[in-house]
Amino acid sequence: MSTTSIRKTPLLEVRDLTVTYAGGARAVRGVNLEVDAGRKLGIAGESGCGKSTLALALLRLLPAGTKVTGEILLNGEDVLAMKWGQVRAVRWAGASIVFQGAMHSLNAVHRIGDQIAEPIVLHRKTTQAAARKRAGELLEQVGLPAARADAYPHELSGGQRQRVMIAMALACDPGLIIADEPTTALDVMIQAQILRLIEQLVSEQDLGLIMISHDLAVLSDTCDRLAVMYAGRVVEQGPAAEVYERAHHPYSKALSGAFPRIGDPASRFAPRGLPGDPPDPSALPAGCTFHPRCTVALDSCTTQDPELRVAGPGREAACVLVGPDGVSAPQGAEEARSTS
Amino acid sequence: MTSTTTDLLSARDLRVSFPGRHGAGQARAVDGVDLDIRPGEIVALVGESGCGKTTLARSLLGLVPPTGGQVTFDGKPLDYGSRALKAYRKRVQLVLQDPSGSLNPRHTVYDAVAEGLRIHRYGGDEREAVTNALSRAGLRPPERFFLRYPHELSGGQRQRVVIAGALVLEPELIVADEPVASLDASVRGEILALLLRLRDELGLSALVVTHDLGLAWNIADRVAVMYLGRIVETGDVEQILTAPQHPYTQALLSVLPEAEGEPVVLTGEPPDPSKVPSGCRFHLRCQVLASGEAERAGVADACRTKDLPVLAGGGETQVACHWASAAAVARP
Amino acid sequence: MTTESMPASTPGAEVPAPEESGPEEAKSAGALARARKRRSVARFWREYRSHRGGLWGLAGLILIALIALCAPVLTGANAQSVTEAPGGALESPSAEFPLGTDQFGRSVLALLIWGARVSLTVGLLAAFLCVAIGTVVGIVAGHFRGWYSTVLMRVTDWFLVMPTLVLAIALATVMDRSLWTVIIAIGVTTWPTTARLVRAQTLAVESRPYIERARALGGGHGHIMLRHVLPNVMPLVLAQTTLVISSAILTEATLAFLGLGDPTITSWGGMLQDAREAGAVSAGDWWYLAPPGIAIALVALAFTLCGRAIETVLNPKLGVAR
Amino acid sequence: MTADSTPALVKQADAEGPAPAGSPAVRGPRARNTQAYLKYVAAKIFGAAVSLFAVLVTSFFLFRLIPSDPVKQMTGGRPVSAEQLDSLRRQLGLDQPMWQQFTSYVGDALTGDFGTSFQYHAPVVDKITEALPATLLLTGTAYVLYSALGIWLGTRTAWRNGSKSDRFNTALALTLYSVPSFWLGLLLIIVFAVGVGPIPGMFPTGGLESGNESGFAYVLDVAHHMVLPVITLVAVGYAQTLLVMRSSLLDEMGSDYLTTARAKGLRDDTVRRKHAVPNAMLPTFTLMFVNLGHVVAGQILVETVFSWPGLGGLFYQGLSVPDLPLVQALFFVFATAVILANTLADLLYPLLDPRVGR
Amino acid sequence: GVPLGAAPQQAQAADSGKTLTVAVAQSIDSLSPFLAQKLLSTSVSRLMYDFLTNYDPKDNHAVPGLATKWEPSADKLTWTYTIRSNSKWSDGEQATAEDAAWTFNKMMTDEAAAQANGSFVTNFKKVTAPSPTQLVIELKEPQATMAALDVPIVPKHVWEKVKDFSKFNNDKDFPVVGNGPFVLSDYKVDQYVKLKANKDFWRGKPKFDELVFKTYKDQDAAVAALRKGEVSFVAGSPALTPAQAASLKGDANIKVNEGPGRRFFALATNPGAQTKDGKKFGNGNEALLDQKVRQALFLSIDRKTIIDKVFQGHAVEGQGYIPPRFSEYAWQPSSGQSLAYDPAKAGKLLDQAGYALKDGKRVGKDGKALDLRILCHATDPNDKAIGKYLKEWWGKLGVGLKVECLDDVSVPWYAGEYDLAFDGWSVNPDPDFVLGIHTCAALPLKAKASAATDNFICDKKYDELYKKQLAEYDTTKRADLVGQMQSWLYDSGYMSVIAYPNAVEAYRTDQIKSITTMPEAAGNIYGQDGYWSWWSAVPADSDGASGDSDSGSSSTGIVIGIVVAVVVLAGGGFLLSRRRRTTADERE
Ligand SMILES: Nc1ncnc2c1ncn2[C@@H]1O[C@H](COP(=O)(O)OP(=O)(O)OP(=O)(O)O)[C@@H](O)[C@H]1O
Ligand SMILES: Nc1ncnc2c1ncn2[C@@H]1O[C@H](COP(=O)(O)OP(=O)(O)OP(=O)(O)O)[C@@H](O)[C@H]1O
Ligand SMILES: [Mg+2]
Ligand SMILES: [Mg+2]
Repeated sequence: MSTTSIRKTPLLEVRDLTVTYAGGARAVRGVNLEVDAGRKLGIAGESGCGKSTLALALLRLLPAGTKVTGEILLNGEDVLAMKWGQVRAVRWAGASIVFQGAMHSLNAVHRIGDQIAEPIVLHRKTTQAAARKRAGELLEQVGLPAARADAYPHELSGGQRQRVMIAMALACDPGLIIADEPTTALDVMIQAQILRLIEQLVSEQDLGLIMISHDLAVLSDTCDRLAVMYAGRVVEQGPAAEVYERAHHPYSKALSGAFPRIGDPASRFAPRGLPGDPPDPSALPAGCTFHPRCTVALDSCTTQDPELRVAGPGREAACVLVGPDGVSAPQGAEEARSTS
Repeated sequence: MTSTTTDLLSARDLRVSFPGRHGAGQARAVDGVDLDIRPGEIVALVGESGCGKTTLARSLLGLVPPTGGQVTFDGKPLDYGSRALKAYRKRVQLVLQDPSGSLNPRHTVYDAVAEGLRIHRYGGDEREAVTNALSRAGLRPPERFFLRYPHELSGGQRQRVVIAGALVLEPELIVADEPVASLDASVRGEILALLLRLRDELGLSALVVTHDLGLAWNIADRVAVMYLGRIVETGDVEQILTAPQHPYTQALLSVLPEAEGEPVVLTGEPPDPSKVPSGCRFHLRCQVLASGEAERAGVADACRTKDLPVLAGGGETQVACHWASAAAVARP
Repeated sequence: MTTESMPASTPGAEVPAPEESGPEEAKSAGALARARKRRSVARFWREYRSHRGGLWGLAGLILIALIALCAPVLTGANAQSVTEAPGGALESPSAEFPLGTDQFGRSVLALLIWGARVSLTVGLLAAFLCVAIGTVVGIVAGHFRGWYSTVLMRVTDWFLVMPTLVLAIALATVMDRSLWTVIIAIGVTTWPTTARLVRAQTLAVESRPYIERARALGGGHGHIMLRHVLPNVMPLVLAQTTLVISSAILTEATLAFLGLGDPTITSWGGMLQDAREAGAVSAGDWWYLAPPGIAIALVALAFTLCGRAIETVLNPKLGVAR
Repeated sequence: MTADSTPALVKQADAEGPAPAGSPAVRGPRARNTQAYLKYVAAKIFGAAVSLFAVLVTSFFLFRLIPSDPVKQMTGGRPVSAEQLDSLRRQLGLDQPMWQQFTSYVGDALTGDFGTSFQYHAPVVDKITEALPATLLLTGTAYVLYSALGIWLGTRTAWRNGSKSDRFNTALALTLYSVPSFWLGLLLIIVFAVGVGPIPGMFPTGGLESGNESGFAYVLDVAHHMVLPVITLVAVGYAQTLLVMRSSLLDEMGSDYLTTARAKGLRDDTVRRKHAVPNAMLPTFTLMFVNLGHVVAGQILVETVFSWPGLGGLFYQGLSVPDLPLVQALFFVFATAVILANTLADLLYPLLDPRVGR
Repeated sequence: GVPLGAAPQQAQAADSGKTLTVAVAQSIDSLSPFLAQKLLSTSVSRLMYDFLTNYDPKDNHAVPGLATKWEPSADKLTWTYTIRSNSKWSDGEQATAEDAAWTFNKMMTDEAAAQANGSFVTNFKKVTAPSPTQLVIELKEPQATMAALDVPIVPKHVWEKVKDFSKFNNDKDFPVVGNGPFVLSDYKVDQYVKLKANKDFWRGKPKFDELVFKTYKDQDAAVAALRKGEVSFVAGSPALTPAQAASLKGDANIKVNEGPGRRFFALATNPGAQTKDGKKFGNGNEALLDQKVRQALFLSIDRKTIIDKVFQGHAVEGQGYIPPRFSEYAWQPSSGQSLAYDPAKAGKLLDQAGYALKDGKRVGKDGKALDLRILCHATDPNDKAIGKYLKEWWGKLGVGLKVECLDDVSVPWYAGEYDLAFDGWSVNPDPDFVLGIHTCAALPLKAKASAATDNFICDKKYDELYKKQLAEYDTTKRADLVGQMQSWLYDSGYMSVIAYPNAVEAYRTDQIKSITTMPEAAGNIYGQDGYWSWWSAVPADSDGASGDSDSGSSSTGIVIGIVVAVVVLAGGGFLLSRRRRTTADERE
């Protein structure tokens, strides 16, 4: 893989991806994403907005009966159009996943060394011994002694297990790593360790990274770009820090406001949140899916579902109140109507 | 401290240890804690995973018998007889981390809220009490929720139900063990706001257990930082979170995403309560000691060998650290 | 681990929209709760209905139960009389005796119908006994820590290591021949399985935070066992009951076949034993030999199907495709 | 993790891993930590020894409860005088007070002497060792076959949950499971041993051998005699394994680690074989060990129907007298087998599933 | 079933000669004649060892066995037996009076050796063998049964070495030394007993070379084995069922043999359990102490229906105590005496006895309804079946009946805790034992202790008769006395013999050409008093036999097995390969 080719085609390009579960839940609705090698994309959003679904769809790991449309171009090839044999070849070697909840993502009855070695043997066609040796190296790379390869998952702490997952994800030198909430349920200190590790590995190996989290603060700290999802849609996208600091979409705003900044007197004794309940993906509200919870919703929002629109340099947001200059449109309802 | 009468709940040198597993020594989960909570005060207890926060909270409620020390409520030492405990638990309520788990999937919201009333054989109008508690917890109109099952509610709603269940008995103190850890960031704020409002409206005291320093900043008056079974730093939230003195607190704050400066990532796993190191219990991971700064301050030896006293439970800012004490002495 | 969610949320199924409002609000809490119960039963039924096996099982059971209840009407009260037997010995099927006659000249069909009563009674009562003991022991052993729990579990283990049939045979031999003996022998030998299951489930339930919450609310042992553990083990117990019924029916047949049943009563196992004693096997009198066996198998199958369907409905995890 | 003797289809919940996080039940056992394992072994073995002793005591008293007079039963129908009965009773030791009988029974049993059979006049141990091979041969063979068949079909049906073959196999297994074994045995005898219509009677009607073969012909002869009883046992028995395997595999089906395995690019059958099945095996193993324990108890019914000279028949025979030393010892042996199988299972679990054990 | 055409069994066993295989239901308890109690075991003893006397197959009178002659002394207390000199043990030694004397002495002195046959020697004072051909038995009291000593005589030189008779089962060293018509050659527990013909048997060599008793615990399996030719003979246990007999009758090569049985099937009432010294115990219903009540009950039993329905004709209506098979002693009630089926009369008798009919129930003077219990053997289908009839008949009479079936009825029985019981004994050619069980001497010493008594009957007149018959060495006179005793029993109403079940058994005529029954005219084959049947059985011409040989069937089975295995493997392989292909195409 030459560097020039990477420049031309992005590592991963998702076009108009839609996922409908067998039950009729439209978990992902027309998502477009792009990740270049060496770049880090963060996907944020509340629980149930379709983040994991999106991640699984990338490697066609969704359960049978799920309808997936659109295009997923991994190194220019459409994963959705591949034969199963090709898909299997792409899995882990092309892109690997660090799953949410490492406890359950590791097989409890196999030693972690074997679990790391497994994809190496499969994709690199090495001997078992060589694969095990490599597994040991990978463990060291994520800061675990190689001797721990003999351990079973339950013998490790949560942070260690997550490291094992990361080591495993690196096993076949994939171009892209998808980390689905790699630090949820971890302690602050461990979380910091893991994030630092991921960052370091990604920058060392020039990998593409998609990091999924509901913690906007963490994502803005770690990633280059940030996509905020709501009800299966990307509602705002842009450079990470900007989106976090100055969100345009009311949802992103509420989300970023929910993270208190210590030392900021404004948030002292003033926790902020987002009233209302997340929508049910199998019965989405008409119009803008966020309008029932939106404090600045207009009448038109109940009927009209806005597309992503340019909202400043490198930024997009899906809200009628967002203007192309990147500034939020005026808050007043009359004015908003007049502009639209 | 000076006047114990003003304290609603206080712990003195509280110790809880569990029998060690696999031949390991005793796990000293709580290893000498003094903590006072005054009426109407919200105290945050923060610390890393496994440092004994939950155990402390549970022992305050008499759910685990302490192996040492004493819990005093309203001036009287806690009686562990089953009747006295029952009476105690009418006045002190527990809210757990996981609202989905805290609700019996087979009980309706009404049943869940009324449970406390039924246990304590509430004499008044049960329905009215439940209605009140629900609407106070922000579930309005309450009747709409009466017969829902937990799985029909969102996470935030569930936590509100749990809180309503605690409120219905009109307690004086709520012990909340990571009340928002399992909730989405967006919902989190709502629940915290609710706690604040209850404090304002009802004068409720609360002990909030968390590993999220932002939460403490959001709602607490006072914070206690716990490490390996001990409180290592305690005091006013503004003071502790903006000017931490204990290296451990400093490290915790430094790894927050929005923190300025280089994060101090402590290496290694959470410490093991069955192997409490001698000297300062933090010294093995202490960045100050590691960087040689403690050496320069001339306390390195003390850090390694000299035990630190148990911090008093009162309101003043205190820190259990040889280096910080030395610095404080040097500074004035 | 089973059954955490009685009112199972069904992805895809119609949202359990709590449309209670308006008139319902006016009703008393009790009425509301009843309405709610009714609705969850309805939901249970809706899901149960989607299990074809369970429906077949249920239909079969209802049919058999009806037949058993109506035995006197269907066959006349004298169907079991030997002195008034209408036919000759071991007649093959005819219009008058659709399943032929036994060695006394009684209609096999009529006996089969009467036998259903005994088999169902034994199955139900033995299962009830088994499940009642098992549930109590299981919950108590799971709830309490300390020596009594240990002792209880030791006793349970002790019963468990007894080969069930051997113990049942021994018990049936020890006691005198009656239906109760059979019921007790089955009940007493099969409860430990239930106890173990219930205990495991109790332990799982007890580790849930809501138990901690109930304790923090001041709930005592009784409150926790009755209000929290019991409702949560009930689905498991229900499923287990149906399964125990089917194995109790088989065990009853087995004991009767070994000549340990109550010979003065017509049961299916007893009929098989009678058929064998009468030499029906050698004589090739299939109409005498086959129906009781098929009846036993069908009832056992019906209960098993129902039990599995209930189990699946109550434990949605079992039902989901990957 | 102990036995479960009734054919409960509900899978043994306690074979599952420990309770969810946060509870005191969570433990991070180091099964490979030899010392901890040895401790675990010692505890299990001690537990087994206690159970064994309890069984020994029970075996004595249980059968004394039988309202029956062994001496009278033994001589039933023959001309015997009262003196003769007394003399017999004296010789059998039945005239001693109960506690004396009990202490000598326990004392002897601890030295491996279970006394002399009343009706066979031979040491009970000899009688049991005579009949044991036949039982082991029959039920052991059936055990291996139905376990293998059950696991195989259970895996298949669960993996293709809801498919036609799943529905068919499950329905068939459940149907056979509901059939009384003795009845099925009788039918098989009628159809395949006696012969019906065009079906010739191609298998022997019962017994273990024809009695006039030797060498390889003997082996074939025995195998020939085993066909029908083994088919009966397998048909009735495999459903249980199938259902347990099926439901525990279904439980595993949605698990994240399977998604991980698939994400690694493993083939579907590799995922099943290497990842899903080993995780789902534990409940099945429990059942298999329970069944293993019951192999020794034989199958009283099938042994009766097929005139198989095994322990089950011996027990049933002994019970009718009651031949106290014989039934006591047999009961003890049956229960011991279960205890041993369970203990073995307990000792193996930590090796099979690293999560188990303490 | 259509037996697969295959080589006949005999041909296959050509080198070892003709084999007669008998399907039996029992297992062997012991092969030591000192321990063996079960019918099969004693039958085998009969074949292995000669007894002093034997019974004539025609009419059961005593005929020479090991003894050629036997004579009592004038005082009736000394019997002298002349032992034949042409009987040899199978190891070549001569069988002598010394062997017999040793056998009896052993039983008299060693408790362990008296387990099985001790009752025969209780009245012996001394047994000696003055010469190899002379055996002298001195008695304590006269005993008429001296020509019916059913005791196997064992070779002293072999048995002398046995240390503990209570544990020696005689089943380790084959062939076992004996002098009967057959020599025990092999034994496998619960499977078979094999005997070889004794070429030197004094009465002549049996026609079959080998005799095998094969265990079939299930009678239907045995019948199936007969059908297939796996066995030549099926002994019912106790009889083939009517249905089995009927179905076997249709088979061309099978003969169903039916002969009068040696059992009687009776009802006994509890006459008030008591000890030898007259202490009453138990809880038998007082009403049954009234002869009228007892007779009323018996009058309302329709024996004919029982014979027709329960036994389906395979039994003879019961009358006297001794079955008609033993013609010497059998007795019949006179027409005036007979209690034939007469429910009307029964009702009248009950009325007379003070049990009036009220709402369909007989109520006594004390106002209590007449409800009775009957003890039934759970293992005996006839008990259970007849119980059903009794319940209904007596129900019509107004008497309630509860049928209590137990595996072992002896405990309540000996405790006297029953009202009625199903009773039945197998009768020997010499009736002494079955008569003795109704004497006062047979009553228990202590309450509830087991004893020889059948059902606590104790009557002076009967006892006198019993003593007389035992001392009466003249057969006809003795028979008369025995008849009187039976008459008394009949009138007492303590017992009612309902039926004499026939022995129903079957054999393959293509394997057994002829076989002696006992009684010779229409008798039974299995369990005879003697070795006549097996000794006399003549093999059918081997060509004519069409039995399905074992080797034939096993090779058929093997072929079929291989075919099945191949099909299964091929099918499995096909499925497997198909599955692989399909999974490859499916999502993963
Ligand atoms: N297998 C499935 N069948 C049907 N619906 C599903 C399935 N898996 C997920 N969903 C639904 O799809 C929606 C998106 O789920 P997804 O797991 O992608 O959310 P998420 O953003 O990852 O949430 P979280 O932060 O909780 O992990 C949810 O509403 C969920 O209920
Ligand atoms: N029942 C128990 N038996 C033995 N050890 C226990 C028990 N409960 C807790 N511990 C141990 O005590 C220590 C403190 O546990 P605790 O649950 O109080 O920590 P925590 O601060 O609440 O951690 P987290 O943030 O993960 O909830 C841990 O090391 C834990 O392993
Ligand atoms: Mg997710
Ligand atoms: Mg905690």
